[in-house]
Amino acid sequence: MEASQIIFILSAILILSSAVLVTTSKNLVHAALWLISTLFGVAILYVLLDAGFLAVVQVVVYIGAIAIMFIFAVMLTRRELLDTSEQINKSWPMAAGVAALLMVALGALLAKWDGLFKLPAPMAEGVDPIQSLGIALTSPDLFVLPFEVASVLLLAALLGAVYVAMDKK
Amino acid sequence: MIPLAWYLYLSAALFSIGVFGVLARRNAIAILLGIELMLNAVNVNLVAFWRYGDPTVMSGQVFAVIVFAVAAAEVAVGLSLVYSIYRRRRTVIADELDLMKW
Amino acid sequence: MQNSWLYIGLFLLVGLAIPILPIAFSALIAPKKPNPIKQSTYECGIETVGESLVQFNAQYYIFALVFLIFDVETVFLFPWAASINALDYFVVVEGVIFILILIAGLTYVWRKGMLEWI
Amino acid sequence: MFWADPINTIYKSWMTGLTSLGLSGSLAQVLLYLLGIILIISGAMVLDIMLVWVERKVVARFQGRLGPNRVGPFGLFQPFPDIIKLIIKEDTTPKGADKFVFNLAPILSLASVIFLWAIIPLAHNIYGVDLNVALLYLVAAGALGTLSVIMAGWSSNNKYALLGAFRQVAAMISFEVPMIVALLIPVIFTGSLSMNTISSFQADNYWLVLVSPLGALLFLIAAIAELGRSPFDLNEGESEIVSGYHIEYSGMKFGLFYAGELLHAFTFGGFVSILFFGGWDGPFAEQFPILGVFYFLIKAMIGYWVIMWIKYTVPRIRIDHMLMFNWKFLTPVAFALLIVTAVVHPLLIGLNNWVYVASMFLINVILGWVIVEFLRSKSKKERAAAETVSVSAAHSHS
Amino acid sequence: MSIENLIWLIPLPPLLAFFLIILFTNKWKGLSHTIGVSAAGLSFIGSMIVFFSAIQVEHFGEGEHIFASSINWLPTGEGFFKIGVLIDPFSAVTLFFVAITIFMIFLYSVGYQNYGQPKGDHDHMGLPPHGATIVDEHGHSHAVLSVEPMYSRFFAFLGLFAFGMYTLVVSDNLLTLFVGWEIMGLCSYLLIGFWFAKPSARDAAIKAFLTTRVGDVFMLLGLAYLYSVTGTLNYRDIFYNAEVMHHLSETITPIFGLSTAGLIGLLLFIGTIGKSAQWPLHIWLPDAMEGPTPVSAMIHAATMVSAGVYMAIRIFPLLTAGWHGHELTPTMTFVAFIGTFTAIFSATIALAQNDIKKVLAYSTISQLGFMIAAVGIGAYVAAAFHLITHAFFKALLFLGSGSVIHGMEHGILHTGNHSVDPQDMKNMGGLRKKMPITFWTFLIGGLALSGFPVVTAGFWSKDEILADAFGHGQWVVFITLAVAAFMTAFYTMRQITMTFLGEPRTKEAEHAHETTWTMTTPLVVLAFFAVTFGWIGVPEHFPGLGGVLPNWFHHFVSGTLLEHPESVEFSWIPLGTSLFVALGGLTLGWFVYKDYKAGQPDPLENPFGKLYPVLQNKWYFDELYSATFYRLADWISGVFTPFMDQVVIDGILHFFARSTGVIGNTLRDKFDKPIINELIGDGTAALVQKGQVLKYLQTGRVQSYLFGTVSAFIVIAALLYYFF
Repeated sequence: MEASQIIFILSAILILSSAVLVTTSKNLVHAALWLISTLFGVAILYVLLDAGFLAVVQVVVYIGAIAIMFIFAVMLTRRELLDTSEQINKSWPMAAGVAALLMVALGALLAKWDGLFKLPAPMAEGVDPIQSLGIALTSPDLFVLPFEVASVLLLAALLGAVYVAMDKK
Repeated sequence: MIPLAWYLYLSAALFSIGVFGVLARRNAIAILLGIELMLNAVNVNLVAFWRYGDPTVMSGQVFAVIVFAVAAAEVAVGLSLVYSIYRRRRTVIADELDLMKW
Repeated sequence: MQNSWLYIGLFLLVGLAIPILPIAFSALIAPKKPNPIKQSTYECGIETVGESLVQFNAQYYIFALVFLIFDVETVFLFPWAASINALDYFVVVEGVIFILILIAGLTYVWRKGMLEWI
Repeated sequence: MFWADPINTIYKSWMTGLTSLGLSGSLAQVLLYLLGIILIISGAMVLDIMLVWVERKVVARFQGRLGPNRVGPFGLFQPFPDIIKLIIKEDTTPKGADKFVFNLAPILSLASVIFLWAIIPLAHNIYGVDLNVALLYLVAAGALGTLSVIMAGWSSNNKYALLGAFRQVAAMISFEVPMIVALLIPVIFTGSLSMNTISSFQADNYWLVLVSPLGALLFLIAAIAELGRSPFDLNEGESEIVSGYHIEYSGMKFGLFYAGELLHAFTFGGFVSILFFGGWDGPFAEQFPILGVFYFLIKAMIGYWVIMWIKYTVPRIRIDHMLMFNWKFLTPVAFALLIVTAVVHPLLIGLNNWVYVASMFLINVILGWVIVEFLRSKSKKERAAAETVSVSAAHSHS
Repeated sequence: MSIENLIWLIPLPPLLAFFLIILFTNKWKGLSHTIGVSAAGLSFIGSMIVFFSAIQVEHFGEGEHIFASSINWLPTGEGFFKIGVLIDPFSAVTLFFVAITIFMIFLYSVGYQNYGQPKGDHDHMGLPPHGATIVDEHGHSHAVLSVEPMYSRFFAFLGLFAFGMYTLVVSDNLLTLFVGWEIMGLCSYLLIGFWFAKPSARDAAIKAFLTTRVGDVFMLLGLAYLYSVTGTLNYRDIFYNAEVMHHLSETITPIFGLSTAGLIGLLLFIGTIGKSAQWPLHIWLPDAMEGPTPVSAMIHAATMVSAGVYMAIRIFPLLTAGWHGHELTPTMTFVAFIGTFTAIFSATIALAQNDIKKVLAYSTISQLGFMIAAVGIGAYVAAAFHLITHAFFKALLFLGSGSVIHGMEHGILHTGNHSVDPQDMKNMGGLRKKMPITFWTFLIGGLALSGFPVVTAGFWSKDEILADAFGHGQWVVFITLAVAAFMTAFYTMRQITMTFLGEPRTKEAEHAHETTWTMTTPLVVLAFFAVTFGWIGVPEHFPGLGGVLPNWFHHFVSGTLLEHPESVEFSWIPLGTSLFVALGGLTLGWFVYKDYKAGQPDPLENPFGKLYPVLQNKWYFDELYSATFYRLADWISGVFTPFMDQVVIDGILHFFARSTGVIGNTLRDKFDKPIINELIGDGTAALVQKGQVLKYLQTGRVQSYLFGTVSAFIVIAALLYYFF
């Protein structure tokens, strides 16, 4: 049992428990806050995976923007959704069953894979990961097309979302 | 050294929890929260495979970044839809949004 | 690399712990004599009227929307900016195109008058 | 020897000492890290306490008063009674408040500022950590600050608090966009997101304020808005929403918000100096890092003083004006500057340093001039339109 | 600039023109057509440079003697999917005629859409211009043609269309070919429905789109299959790679015992059937005449339908895999049958049409049938030859007919009698004096179409097809095509006679007059090629001429593939036949129709008797389809969709809700019996009504659907777990 494993287990506990709370807590703002802690745990995982950039980006994008969006949306749409009202389906046992089955299915499928327990190769020294990511994003025979398409996607999302959210009577 | 399996099983669990959230929640926004969980599970997978595969090939990280963009777009559009539905129908309970039924 | 992140982790823990100290301290020594008036939520002179969690102006939401998109854009722009010096000029053009596309989005929102305060 | 690299020498000696005591290397490392962290944070805290005095003194001077002058020389010890008062004050929690979130908010608010000190390079070899994504870390910490605001506003179950929180959050996230774009500009010049690389780059070559004065200005403005200080302090517009999101807070919790705001302001002054004014750079800073720390604190204090100057000079502006100012002026300008920099910098970088700096400076000046001219003509038109309207109105009256 | 880079650039100008016009210059008609025409001109010049530098190369097409370059495009699991450009002999000649026709059509459109005329009095978007009234200095008001309201948009669409065609021609793999193919499908939809306010145009557009879709789906299947088998879609990687071809032609698929190559070729060929309107998917082409005439010329003669044949010739090695020159493979038999049958079938229909454009439409289908048949019997050079000559004279004929219609519209505006249909040949006659240029060029085109001996291009190409059919001993194909050719000559002469010869049958026809230079110039140019292009393909052993002119075309194009087809030895029988059918058909047509007067019934009605209305109604194919397929579609959507949604998806739900019993009953009662009844034949209504009952199982809630999805995934995972 070494340090990284301990950290992994702690963050895993954080992630899963707060994820459960996300899906079950009656108060939606609490759910959003629990989502934040889940995402923070995921950021820790990224750090363990030597993807520091993604870890910070996770915090910036999810906690800084998406979670705020969620809280705003909850505020916008809370009229009869006071926390007294029921938040879970009547058919939630079915849902739980399906989710559990899904977990089992995924686990079983994974268990059949032989590359399951391989260990990471050491990271290459002396390369700035951010620069190499930038190169990957911008070099023509790698991912420049997704790079540009992403901007178009964001544009479309911006236009669509703003248009839908705001109807000028 | 953490074996790859840990990450995969963790993300599987996270994904299942997200699925549960999507299936069991009544509030549309809460459903979107569940979708966020699922997206994060996917991202963990991507980054884990990047790290345990060939870290010099940045594909995994690029995919993860793209997933960030997709998640942002999904949240933006999804929440806006929820909001406009709310403005018209005065509800965000998914069970009551069944105009598409027969 | 990992070491610096370990440092950050420790820093976060301590940084969260330090502000707790004075609160705990004051919680120990500060007097506690609650009464309903003290605990009523502040209102300009009179009792709180109506539900305090008001529905707020959708305009805030629109700004959050625009911000979200531009925030994600920076995720792409930082690696780009970091690798400008390392690569040839073509990369600059790509990035500029990327930015211009999103500026177009901003212009659209602007022209549609959705940045106006309502 | 020691003065050339104090931290490392201490670190090494203590490391050897601890390991000789039989601790495992990693554990000793963790211990030393903790020691350093506590050192940095407590230093920041002491600084924070001093800042209370500075703030009060400076505002008094701006307003032609004396300010604190009783407790200790020049009222230097004034902060301590303040703190004691805050501590022994009863802090009330309004009924209907969401206890956990309500208590978490002020902690997070101060912590989000303290976090920033992990990445500040006090000198070229005196720093918490040299993170290769430091700039994004800065933004992330800001995100936590935003979160604390909205938590405070939501949890205290109060109209005014909620309104104030929304205004503050809207302002913070809006101004985050130009701030991030301004952050991108040092990245373009130095090709790195690490604070240390950026400041040592400036020490070796030139201060970035010379090659991108507009960037520095943008960053300063965005930072002020991010801090929620006047003219952007509409979170606590007494006239409208009493005291904004920390209306329901009292005692030490309010104190944390207050301390967080002061430290935040000072820290951002520090970041302005690091990103654009060379950070610890100064004569003999390389040889004697302590001097570097001194220079850095001086520059940060100057930055902080500028922020205060603006705060106590400019009146508050309305929320809609503020957001319009951001989305319709600051953000477009920031992106224009980013594009210009990205397009021009690679072309000129080959030239000799002086020519390069001069031309970059010139380009910035030209860009700024164009913007100002554009604004002037635009406002002229608007004024003319308004006048014609008023004139016609007058005619219709007569 | 190297030729390869030039090839990359060829498709671009029309695309740029499209965006420019759509985005910016939409307001200014003149600017728009300047951009459009100059873009087409640029592509034309580029294509010409490529073509002529191609024919300079020795042994062009063999081995490395081609122009090709490619770039990485899609990152796939291993390596990249490359796309690129390729010019081999066949694509070179295709590029040649495509460039000329497209350029000519752009030029023609300027005149056809009445540029320079005043704005219509009551024109509005989506309708053909109705004409305007202008008042001259004497105060007389004249009715004149009015300019098309959506003039700029028209050129934008044409530009996009040209982009699609060029992409298709220069691309070096089947995927980008498919991309261009689909772009053209879209453009044909847009252009057929250009006058979208006419319901007929709308329906025609949708019909064309859907009908071609049917073929495209199969084609996509074929592409996917080919990619999964070979791992590439590049022509040269597949067709020039002996062992790949061998592997493809040896492996046997379960379907009809076809070889893999045969099956893939068949699937792709169905795409051709859709695109070049072969039976049974021919129904969209005649209706597509609703579009403006340049569109008809462009889509249904020069480029789009040619694309189908182009692809058929491209995949020739697949179609003919395992063929050793003797008896045809099943795939080839199918292809040959489709082609031959279409040729004769649509020729018969064309006999009885009175709409000048409809006749040409059916003749197009029939000529395409010739080409397909030629491919089917393994004579791809002949097919390519006929493809090109046909493109020239058919474009010529369409543009000519458009000019005729224009002239008639002049007359209609003059008399003001709008009830007269300007496209009905019954209303024409005697136009040769009014519109001489149109007449002579149209005559040349007609003669070429009917294969007038020796002079015209049509003769040589058609003769080569017949000769090949004869030479390969395909008697059925030979005779059928001969009969079809006879009919072709007949109805061509009928058309010419009814339109131009004799006396004007209406007042409108008297007042028709010649059109502007922008319309006549293309006619002349195309007429030139319609005559001369045949002379580059004269068979060696042709008596007299054979030695004089080398059979350049055969030599050049036969370099396209690995094994060079031998030109069949000369025989008098096919030559005599083609002479006879051409001349006989022409003379007969002239004798039958030379004194056809207004109002009297068509001379064919009596001899044909009951058959005539059948022909006139196109063998009732539209009615047949609407009776079968559309009803079927209704039936399916009415029954199976509710079944899928309500029983399957929610069935799983209720399965989880332990209500399997209910679903079991519903399945047995409400599904099994009705389906069986349905198979027996009756009870559609009963089934629909039962579906009405069933549908209340559908919740319409998104979560229940996700439920179904996840459950399905779990089932699949379980299957994977147990079986792999």
